[in-house]
Amino acid sequence: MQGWLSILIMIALGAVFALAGVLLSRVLGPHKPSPEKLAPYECGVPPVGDARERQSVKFYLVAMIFLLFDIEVAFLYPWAMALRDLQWMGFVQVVVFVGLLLAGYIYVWRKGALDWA
Amino acid sequence: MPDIRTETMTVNMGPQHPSTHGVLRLVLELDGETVVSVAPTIGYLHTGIEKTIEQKKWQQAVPLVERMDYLSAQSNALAFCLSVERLLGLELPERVRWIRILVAELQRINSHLVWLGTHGMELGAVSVLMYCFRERELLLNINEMLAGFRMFPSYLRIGGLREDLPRGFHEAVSAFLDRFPSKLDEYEDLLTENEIYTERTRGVGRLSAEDALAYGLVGPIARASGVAYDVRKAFPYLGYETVDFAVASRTEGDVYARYLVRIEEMRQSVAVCRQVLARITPSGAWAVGDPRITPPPKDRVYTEMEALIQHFLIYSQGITVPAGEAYVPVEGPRGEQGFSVVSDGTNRPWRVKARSPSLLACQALEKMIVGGLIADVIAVIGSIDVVMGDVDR
Amino acid sequence: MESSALPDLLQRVLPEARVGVTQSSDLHPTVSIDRRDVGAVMPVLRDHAELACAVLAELTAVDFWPREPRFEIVYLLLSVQHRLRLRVKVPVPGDDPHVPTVSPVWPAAIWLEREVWDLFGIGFDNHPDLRRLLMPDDWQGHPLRKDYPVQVRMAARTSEPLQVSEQEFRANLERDRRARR
Amino acid sequence: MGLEADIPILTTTVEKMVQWARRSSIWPVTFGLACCAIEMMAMSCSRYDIARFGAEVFRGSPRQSDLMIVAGRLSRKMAPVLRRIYDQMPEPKWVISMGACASIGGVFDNYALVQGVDQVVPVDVFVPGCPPRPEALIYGIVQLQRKIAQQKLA
Repeated sequence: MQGWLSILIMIALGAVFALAGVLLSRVLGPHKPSPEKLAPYECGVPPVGDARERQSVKFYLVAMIFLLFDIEVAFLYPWAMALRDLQWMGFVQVVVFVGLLLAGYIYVWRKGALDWA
Repeated sequence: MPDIRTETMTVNMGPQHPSTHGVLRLVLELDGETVVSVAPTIGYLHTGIEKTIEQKKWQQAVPLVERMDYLSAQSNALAFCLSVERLLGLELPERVRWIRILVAELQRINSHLVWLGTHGMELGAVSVLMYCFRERELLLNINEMLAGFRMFPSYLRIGGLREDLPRGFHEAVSAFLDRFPSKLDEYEDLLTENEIYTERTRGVGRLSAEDALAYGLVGPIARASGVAYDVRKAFPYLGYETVDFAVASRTEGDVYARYLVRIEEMRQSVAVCRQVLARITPSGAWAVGDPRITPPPKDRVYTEMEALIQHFLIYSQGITVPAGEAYVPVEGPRGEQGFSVVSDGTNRPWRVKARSPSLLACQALEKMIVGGLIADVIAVIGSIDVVMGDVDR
Repeated sequence: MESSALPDLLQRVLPEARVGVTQSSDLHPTVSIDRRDVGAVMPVLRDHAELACAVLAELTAVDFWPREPRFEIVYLLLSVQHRLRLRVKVPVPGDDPHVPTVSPVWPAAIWLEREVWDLFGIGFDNHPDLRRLLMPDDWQGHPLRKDYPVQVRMAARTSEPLQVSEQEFRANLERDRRARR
Repeated sequence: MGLEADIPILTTTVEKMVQWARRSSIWPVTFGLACCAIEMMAMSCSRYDIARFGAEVFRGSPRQSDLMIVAGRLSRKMAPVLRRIYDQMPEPKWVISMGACASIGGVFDNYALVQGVDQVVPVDVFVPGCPPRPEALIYGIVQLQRKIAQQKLA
């Protein structure tokens, strides 16, 4: 239980720091909304249409691929911390894990999902 | 992937944008990341300078002309003075011509430094901006020595110069010329072999030689596409034929080629400045001897009556230029500059039209951008070195 | 190719056009032609082997207000191969100022002509996209004319519709693209 | 700012604290129009470093900035854009009109320029010069900081 206390304190500090910033600026800062101020900013000229237009599917695809490999890295962090106790068994497991994702990466690359044109 | 019907998105790269080099507005139509069509809109900095010049006297027009293309102020003033002197039929003393060549070449280096700084910063190399503006401050010190003002010294006047060279001018210029080539190598180390820079600029914004000529982009842009036309070689003025320098030109015509051409141009300008500086004597003739055009030196104005009358006449009635029209092309930092001057024989210009290389570059922007990615738009705008003061006048 | 040989070359090349060649103080031999011959003369100037004026360096207008013909369009041409510069002047009367366009010959002329239309009010027949270039679109009058006042005391327009309706914007974008095609 | 006799604590009012925070890190929006913009860039570079006064972060969008330096000549076509950018800046916001052209139309008294930016936006500090030297603009920003120091907490 003792290890968890420090993580709890860190989370609490993060939350306090973030909330303090938001609340202070809302309390102390002047708040004068006006239609022009709330209009979307488009380099100083009247904006056209709204931002909810249909996007090209390529954006969505790139986001998915990024998410995939980002989570893979997220798994490596705790593994790197506990490397000493996991001995060789842990190392082999991670090699298999990264190998699988490498295969996925090569597939995505050859399929041409990465290059934009 | 099957070709599904996608709808293009219209994005406004508007007048207030950190990397449009001023107030240029591009209405980009995008299909995902690729640019389908672009509609440039200009005029957001139209100052009506040509209309204001028609109300001023001839020598009052020099400061106005300098504020048109504010990055190449001295070469604007040079182009204007040459056109008016051609109408007046003046023959300049040799020393004045060397000083004018020196001042114009220093202004070219000055303008290329601002271009390199902002171009590098837009592609992510912010340190290039700091490096370039450090050298540019030395050039601005030289301008301050000449006429006490950093950006628009108005040192060139119709009929010669404002006054003789200040003391210490030779040391300051030669100190800069000795220091600058090594600094230029520093910039090249930062960018020329930089993997990110070459990746973003090689093969981007390609322009063929025919398009460069058809759109009238005679200057660094055309030289980067293979048209080795330089006004200093084709129609020499001020004695450029006696100065030997090479015309930098490439053939690829993309953003990287324009970068290399301008860097080489800076080196050639340093070579020209060295040769011309050696010919300038510390003191000597600084203007045409014609009393109707050149005001007498101040000490004579305070003591002699005739000098006072002459001074008063020049600054009240102004110079009368014989009727006619003239256009003397000059090689400015952005390409061929020149002022088509029409005079009706009075002391006020009838019509002054500035040839604006940046306006033609803006028009040809569409040819370089369409089909590329949106990130390349920033690189291309940086490479054509557009100054909105010159575009909108 | 010194400029004295120019007049007879032009006569030979453009027999029917009324061509008057005059000398000028700078290195531009000046050719003045009638506005009806612009469509015929310009392509020849660009394509003829000995002239090859591939670059339209400058296109501008001059307003000699009290004098008639009031306007004068000035084309400055440049031939890179032959190191030759040429000035072509086209007088235009003040009552119906319009001149055929040269944009098919030199694409550089598209914006230059739009600027002359915007500041002088000289129309260019079958120009692809004749709109105002520098002044705001709803501006009255042509500022660089001699009878236009220098200072126009007018309050600065500071408000714009909050949101241009999509159809409105797509409409003039469509018009803009159609004009360019 | 009272220093208690023996306890090493600084006491201050909330207002002084907030105004000190606001004036020490003013973020200008990049609104460079003409020649003054080049001098503004020179000011933010290494020789006349504006970072010493906390204002060297030039934000691209008005949403993240609280100072607008109108650097250059404001043409009639650009006036609505200036007004919109000013409106879209969050409170508290200030305006410095840099150069003679922005302040009173400068050398160009003709049809194309708005003769003075204060016809479009309320201006706090006018900086004379054409273009003003970078030191003059730094002096203008310091004057603005003095002005902020006395402002009440709206």
